[in-house]
Amino acid sequence: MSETVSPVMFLILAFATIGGAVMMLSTRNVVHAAFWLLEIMVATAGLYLLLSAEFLALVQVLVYAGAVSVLVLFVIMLTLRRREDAIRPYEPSWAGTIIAALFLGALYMAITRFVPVIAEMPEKVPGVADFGREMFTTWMLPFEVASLVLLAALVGAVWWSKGGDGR
Amino acid sequence: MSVGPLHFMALAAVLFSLGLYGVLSRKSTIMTLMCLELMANAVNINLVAFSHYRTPALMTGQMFAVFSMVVSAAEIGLGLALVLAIYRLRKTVELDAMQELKG
Amino acid sequence: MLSIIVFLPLIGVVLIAMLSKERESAARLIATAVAAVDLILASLLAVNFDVTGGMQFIEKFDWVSGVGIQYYLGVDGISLPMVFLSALLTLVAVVASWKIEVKPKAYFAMILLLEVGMNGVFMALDFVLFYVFWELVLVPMYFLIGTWGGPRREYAAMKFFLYTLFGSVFMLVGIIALYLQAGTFDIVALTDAGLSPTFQWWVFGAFFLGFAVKVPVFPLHTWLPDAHVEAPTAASVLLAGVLLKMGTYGFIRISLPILPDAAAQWSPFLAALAAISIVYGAAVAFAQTDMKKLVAYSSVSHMGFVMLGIAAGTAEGITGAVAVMFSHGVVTGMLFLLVGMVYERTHTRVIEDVRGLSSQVPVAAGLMAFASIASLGLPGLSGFVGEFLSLVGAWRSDMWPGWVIIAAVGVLLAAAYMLWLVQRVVLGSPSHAVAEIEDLEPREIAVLLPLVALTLGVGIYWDLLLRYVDPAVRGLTALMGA
Amino acid sequence: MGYVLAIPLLPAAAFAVLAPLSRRLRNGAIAVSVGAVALSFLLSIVAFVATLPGGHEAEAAYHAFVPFAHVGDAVLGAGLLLDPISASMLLVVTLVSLCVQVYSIGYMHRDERIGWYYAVLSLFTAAMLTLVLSDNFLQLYAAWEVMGLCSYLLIGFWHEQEAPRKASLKAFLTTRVGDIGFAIGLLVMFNTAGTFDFATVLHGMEWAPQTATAIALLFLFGAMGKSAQFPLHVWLPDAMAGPTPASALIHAATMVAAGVYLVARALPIFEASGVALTVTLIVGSVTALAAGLLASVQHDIKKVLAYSTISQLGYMFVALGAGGLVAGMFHLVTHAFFKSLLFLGAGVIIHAAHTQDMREMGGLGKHLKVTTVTFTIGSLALAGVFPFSGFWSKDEILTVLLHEGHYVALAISLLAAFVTAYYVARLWFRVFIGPQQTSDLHEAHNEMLIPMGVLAAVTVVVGFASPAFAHFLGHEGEWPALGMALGSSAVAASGLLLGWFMYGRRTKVINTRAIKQRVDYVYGALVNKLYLDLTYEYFIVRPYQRHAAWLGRFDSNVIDGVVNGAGRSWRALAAVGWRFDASVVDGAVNGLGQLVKSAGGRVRRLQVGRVQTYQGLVVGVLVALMLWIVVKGV
Amino acid sequence: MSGYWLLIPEYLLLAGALVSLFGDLLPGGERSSAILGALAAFAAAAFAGFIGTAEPLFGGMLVFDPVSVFARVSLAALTSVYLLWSGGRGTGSERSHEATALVLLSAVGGMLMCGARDMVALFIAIELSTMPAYVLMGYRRDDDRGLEGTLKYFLLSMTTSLIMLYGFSFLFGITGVTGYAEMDLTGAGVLGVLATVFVFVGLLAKLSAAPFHYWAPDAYAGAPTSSVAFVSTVPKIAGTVAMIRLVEALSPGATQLPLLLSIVAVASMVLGNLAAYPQLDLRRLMAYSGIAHIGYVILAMATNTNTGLAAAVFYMVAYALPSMAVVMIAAEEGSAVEQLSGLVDRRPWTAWALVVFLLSLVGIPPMAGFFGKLYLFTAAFGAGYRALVVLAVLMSVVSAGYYLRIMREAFFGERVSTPAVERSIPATIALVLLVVATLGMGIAASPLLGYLGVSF
Repeated sequence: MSETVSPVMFLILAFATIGGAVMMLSTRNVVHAAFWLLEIMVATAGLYLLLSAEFLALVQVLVYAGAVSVLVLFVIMLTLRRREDAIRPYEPSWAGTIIAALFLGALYMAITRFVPVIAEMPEKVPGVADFGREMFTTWMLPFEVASLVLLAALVGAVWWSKGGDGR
Repeated sequence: MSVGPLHFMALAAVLFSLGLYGVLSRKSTIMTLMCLELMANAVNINLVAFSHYRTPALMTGQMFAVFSMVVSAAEIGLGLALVLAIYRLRKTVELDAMQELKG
Repeated sequence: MLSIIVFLPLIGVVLIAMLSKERESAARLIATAVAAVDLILASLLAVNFDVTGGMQFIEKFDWVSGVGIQYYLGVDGISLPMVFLSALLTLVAVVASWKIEVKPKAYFAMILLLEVGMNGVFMALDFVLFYVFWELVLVPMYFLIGTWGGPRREYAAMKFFLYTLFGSVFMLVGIIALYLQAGTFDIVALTDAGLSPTFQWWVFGAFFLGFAVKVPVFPLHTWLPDAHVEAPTAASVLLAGVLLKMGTYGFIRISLPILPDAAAQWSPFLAALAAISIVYGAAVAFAQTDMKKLVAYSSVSHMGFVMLGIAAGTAEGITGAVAVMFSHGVVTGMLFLLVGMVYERTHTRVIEDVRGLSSQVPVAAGLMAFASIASLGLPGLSGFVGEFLSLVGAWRSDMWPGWVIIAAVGVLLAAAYMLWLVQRVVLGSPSHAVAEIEDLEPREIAVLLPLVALTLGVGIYWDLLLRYVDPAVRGLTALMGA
Repeated sequence: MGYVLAIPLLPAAAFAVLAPLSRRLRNGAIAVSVGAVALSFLLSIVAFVATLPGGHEAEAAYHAFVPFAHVGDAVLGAGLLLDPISASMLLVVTLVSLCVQVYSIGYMHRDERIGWYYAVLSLFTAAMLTLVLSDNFLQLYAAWEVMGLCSYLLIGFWHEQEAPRKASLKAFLTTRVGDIGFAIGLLVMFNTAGTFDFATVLHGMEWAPQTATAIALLFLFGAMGKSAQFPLHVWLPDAMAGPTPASALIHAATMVAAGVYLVARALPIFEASGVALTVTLIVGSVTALAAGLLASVQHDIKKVLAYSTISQLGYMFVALGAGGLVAGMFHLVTHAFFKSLLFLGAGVIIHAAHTQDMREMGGLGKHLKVTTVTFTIGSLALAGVFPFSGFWSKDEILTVLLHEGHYVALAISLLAAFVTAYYVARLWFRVFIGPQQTSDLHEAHNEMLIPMGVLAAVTVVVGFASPAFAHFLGHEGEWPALGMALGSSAVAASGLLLGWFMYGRRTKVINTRAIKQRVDYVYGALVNKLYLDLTYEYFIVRPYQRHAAWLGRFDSNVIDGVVNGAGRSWRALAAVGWRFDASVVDGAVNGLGQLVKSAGGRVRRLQVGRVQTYQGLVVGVLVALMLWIVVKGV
Repeated sequence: MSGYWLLIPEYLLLAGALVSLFGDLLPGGERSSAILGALAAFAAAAFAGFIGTAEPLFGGMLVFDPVSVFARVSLAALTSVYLLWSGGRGTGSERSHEATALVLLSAVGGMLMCGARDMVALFIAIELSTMPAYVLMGYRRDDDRGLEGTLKYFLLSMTTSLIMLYGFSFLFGITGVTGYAEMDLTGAGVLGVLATVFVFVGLLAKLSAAPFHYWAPDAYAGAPTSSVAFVSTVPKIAGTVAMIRLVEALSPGATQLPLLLSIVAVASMVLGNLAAYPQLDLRRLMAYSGIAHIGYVILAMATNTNTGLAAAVFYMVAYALPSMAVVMIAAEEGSAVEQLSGLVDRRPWTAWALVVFLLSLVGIPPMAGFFGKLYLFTAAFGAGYRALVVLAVLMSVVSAGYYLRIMREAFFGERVSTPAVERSIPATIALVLLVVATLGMGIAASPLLGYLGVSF
């Protein structure tokens, strides 16, 4: 893996993500949108690879592309009584557009004025093993807490899913 | 042309803004959740890019991104459970149906 | 000693709170006993007081050490009469309301709690402590008006609370500003803080809002008639007798010595407001058809004399202000008690419906006439002492003499509305409402007699009061002059 | 000489005993009260003797002082000052008071609240004695106010009726208008002198003319209220609604003279001012004449006496205004005796005739022998006929005016003397001569007659003390000059003659039924004039009547109207103020509350319930912040 | 690492949470897990207090300075009181093992937030504290209104926390670190300021400060009242501490921060107090009043002085105590204001306790709320925010208006026949503790303030 990022790959992946996002927002079919989201996630994993974050790319594919997208699709299916319900009316929002555009504009101006500091690449590019060591030493606390977050989410999700029988 | 952090930041900004637009405009709860995921994704790209350019050895940004992913996965799970619970009661997931509480 | 006086009623509150539902009537006994002991203690205080000794019976230790808040109590010749007054009127109020039937436990507990606050305000020498007691007073009075009051009691209680709170939060800002400037909450130490005139001007303004609402000074007075009319008799007595004095006491204890330059700058404004209050209160009192409201507005007028003395800033003026405070407490207390007693019997306070008390109930009528005459400032009775001295002080100061003349006209107007009240209520042949009523019972007379005695005593031998007040005021004016 | 303290204290103690027990005691009340004042009288004689042979006023026979207040640098206190002026006043006050109290035993014996009556009389006596014994102006003011209160209580004694209630209030408030002047005068005095003590303020310091003028005029204003001088006199005629003996004591002999006493005491200040003396003179002469004219058109016997009192008080002011301390004081003394005598007599007459309207009286002389004699003595004294006391004191005043060169005042005074004699005659003839209109006439009891006898005796003899009195006060005393005596006697005689001419020589009853509409003085006057000689009528009587009547209307419409109108407009103003208070001042506060409430309602509308709106608002605010930051830079 | 024992309080809470998750196995049913949780939380509070200040853990990620200790102790103690009350409640519809577990988990997150001085740790702790809160707010899963409120809460909260996270990512990108200790924003330019703003928007939204407050009224109004008692108070203490740390860390680079915060403070004070005025539902009213109180807290934060920040924490706790109690009473008596009518006849002691709480919220001495305001206003005034202090005191008068309305209803209202709430000893103890704390925290504030380092 090279230390520099290939412009070509970057452009392709950037196009894939942004294009995917545009498609996701422009399609009227919720199921299609979910698939576009999947596409974005995968393309993002590619970007992670570009940035020499192999482990993260892996996690991205597993968690997002694997778990989350499937979950989203499940819920879509569960909340659609008919197939036609997946087709939604076209929902333009002027306020949303203006706010998002201004947000982007302001942010863009700030980013262009930003002079990034670029650190020297280390001799040996850290690998997954280094990643793991870091995680269980320096990032011990967040790691443990993250498990609690998942626990809390689990408890909550279970609680809500059990609903209905009380009714 | 060499790809620097600014390019990734710009990419992330575009994705974040698109997600934001979706959040502000989509009337389906599920779509909103998906847009939120898009925003989270943008943030992660930002983090990983910074990690690459700024702290390549410590991988701080990657760590951050991992936790961010965990959290957003947990949140999307919780959110979808909530959506399902609401759907059971109201038989709809339209946000515009959620206007009973106000004032 | 002072702490005992302040917190003894709190023990009474606790005792009353622990009474069981069946033994509610014991509440009044506890309250009477506690209030009586407190009065005895306050009297002992007066007996043991060294008139030339400045601040005495000091109790001082750190309370919240980090920010320099102290528990600091003390009395001087200005606060001592006020402490005595509040102890006396509390006892009077308790005994006068023995017959209360609605929730007696809570009622007497509230009166005792009120006493804690009142005594505390007059003793506190630390700003935060002062403010604590100051606000503490609001709560029991709110409940006294709101629970045992007249038909519009909720409105009146709310108005009372919000209005006074409005004023006192500005006082809080003033306290904070002073603290930040001088680094202490110590009221005594602040007297020589050497604050710049501009700063003083602003702080005085903040304190002015706090105190003037309480006094009350025109045009901040409209809570007063509502509160008085709706409040039960005992609450009216304490409200007029003690609570209003807290405002003017604040001016004398805080604004004048700590902010002397600002006091001088504000003096013309205060004088104008005082004169307006005197005449305006008298005018509006004259137009009332409700006895209680008349007395309430008369308070606005009388408190104007206090403000006049304060605005004057001279020794005579301030002494007069304190004397009016004391006398107004006693005399107006008496008037409210009598109006209340008449109301209990006739169930009306409308002046037109109550006529000819003197034929039917001579004792009540005589006392009412006495109180009215004391209120209009007849020499030989206590009302004259203060009004005269504050006029003397005002004339001696460099305020515009026109205000003094207007205030002197206010004396005439006081005679007008008071005697007109007497003429319509006390004199004449008995009206329908008065025809069958009974005269005062011994308990009621016993409640009023000490007030009568004080009115006469102070009115004839001024030094009974002034021996305490005058040396303290001299000290005060010395501070202001410096 | 500590017994001096007992002189005011005895009646005060009587009040303290009687006030709470007034319902229980009747005869006891009389005994306590009369006993107290009798003792006071005896002590006053002792005190008077102790001051003999008198001397200058600054040299006190006895002076005691007890401080009752320390304020700043000043020491205020109560003092007893026994000097010739106060000693003579003591005698007058206690004697008249004793006579009135004894007289009241008979006059008031049927009244239920006689105990209260005596209590107030005692308080009044105590206050008046305190006033005359004062050694400082503050104490004097205090006693002055207490007397005002007693006056209020006694005027309104029969408060079940409307008129006494109104009159009492009016009296108190009108005198209090004057008192404001007095009080402000005290403020000015204290501001300059730092004390109220006579010793300092009268004799111990030099007054700047402006300050002296201010104080003197303010004091004069107070005195005008108390002594019912024009234009603050309106309360006194109304005050006749009270019991007659009380009127005799308070509204004739003593309290109303307190104003004169005040000016007499403060005369050094007046003299330091100069202007104030002139004003006093003017006020006195205007009052003397105007009130005399008013007296001559009244039909109510007590009102005639009331206006007469005003007029005589005016005389005293004239005397003081001319600097004649002795003359003023002496007239005060003589007037106290003969005017109280007249009032007491009037009380008997009213009791007997069951009316106060002179037109319904007549022919009383045959039945009320003692009363007639004493009343006649009083009338002659009032008219200024030799050798009764009024002659001497009036002559002294006229002499002073002549000496000091106040010719206008002298002329007015002589005119007033003429008018006085005229209305005295009018009164006397109408009451005692003529056909009897009331049956069942009987003389009063002895307890009423004896005091009258005493007062009559004093009235007869006291005039001869004129030079002695002057000596006693430390001034040169002389017998009146013969010319002046003759002149004044002539004036008095002509006045009496005119009175006789108009009212005395009639043999027929005048048309009383037609005159029953008492209000219309003009009509009454017109009817009266039918019996008169035409010439006389056109040149003297008619203008006189017209002027007097006009003055009567002016007095009742304008001056009294101003007083009453002030009351009414004050009431209206008060009502406006009350509305203002309730709507504007209070409304502003309540409006603020409403404002908060409506603002609250408006704010909560932001909470629309739609989540995307919320998000839009949140992000919108964020974007605005971002733009601001980006545009502004760091 | 050697310092793990410093986390014993968190372990205790966690243990409590895990035990109650398996609470079915405990004797005594649902009540027991709550009581057990209360005991665990109490032990946690005691331990946290016992441990006191200590050296930071995890390379500065977690600190144990006085502010942290104070916040941790009060947070755990409040959790304990809440669980005690919840365990003693008569009605159990909103109490179950899961709820207890979630409360305890949220408390763990809150306690970690108090110590966190690292963006990653803070972020994850915030999420741990918030996520159970979502579930608690939507705890009645058969109540669609409750779920609607929860959804709004959830969506708004996620949006803002993503914005915050975005801000974190920029901060990291600019400085290259995640710990505050080495974080230096000076010279970071516009992006640094924007990142700061992002972070604060997220935190302010969590604290329901205007104009980022929109979720709070709706979510509270739909939620079970008992959940509101917890969610509206305990997490806010943690949020306040988190925020003051960020203010300390970020203000050197973001000069506009004081201005931003004072704008938010003004908006919150004004909007919260005005909008609370017409409310008839206690939960909604307390939501708005919470917005208002956060406004005061943010005013103190804007000072960015040690005293001001400490005063902010002190005030937050002084607010949380009575606020929790008021909502608890509302949970017992009914959430509409008018349901409090006749409380004084029905339950006089509760009514008088309510007076203490409400007056503390108004800021009447000697209650804690007054002292909180005193220190807070002094700090703000001293830092030059004079006009804002005047506005704040005026707004506290307005707040008295609506608090008194509650009092009026409880004392002077027409008596309504509400079924008497079953009294339980634990719930009574909980209320008594809150009364004592509300009174005592003001009167005996000296040691606390000394501890926090408040001095002017």
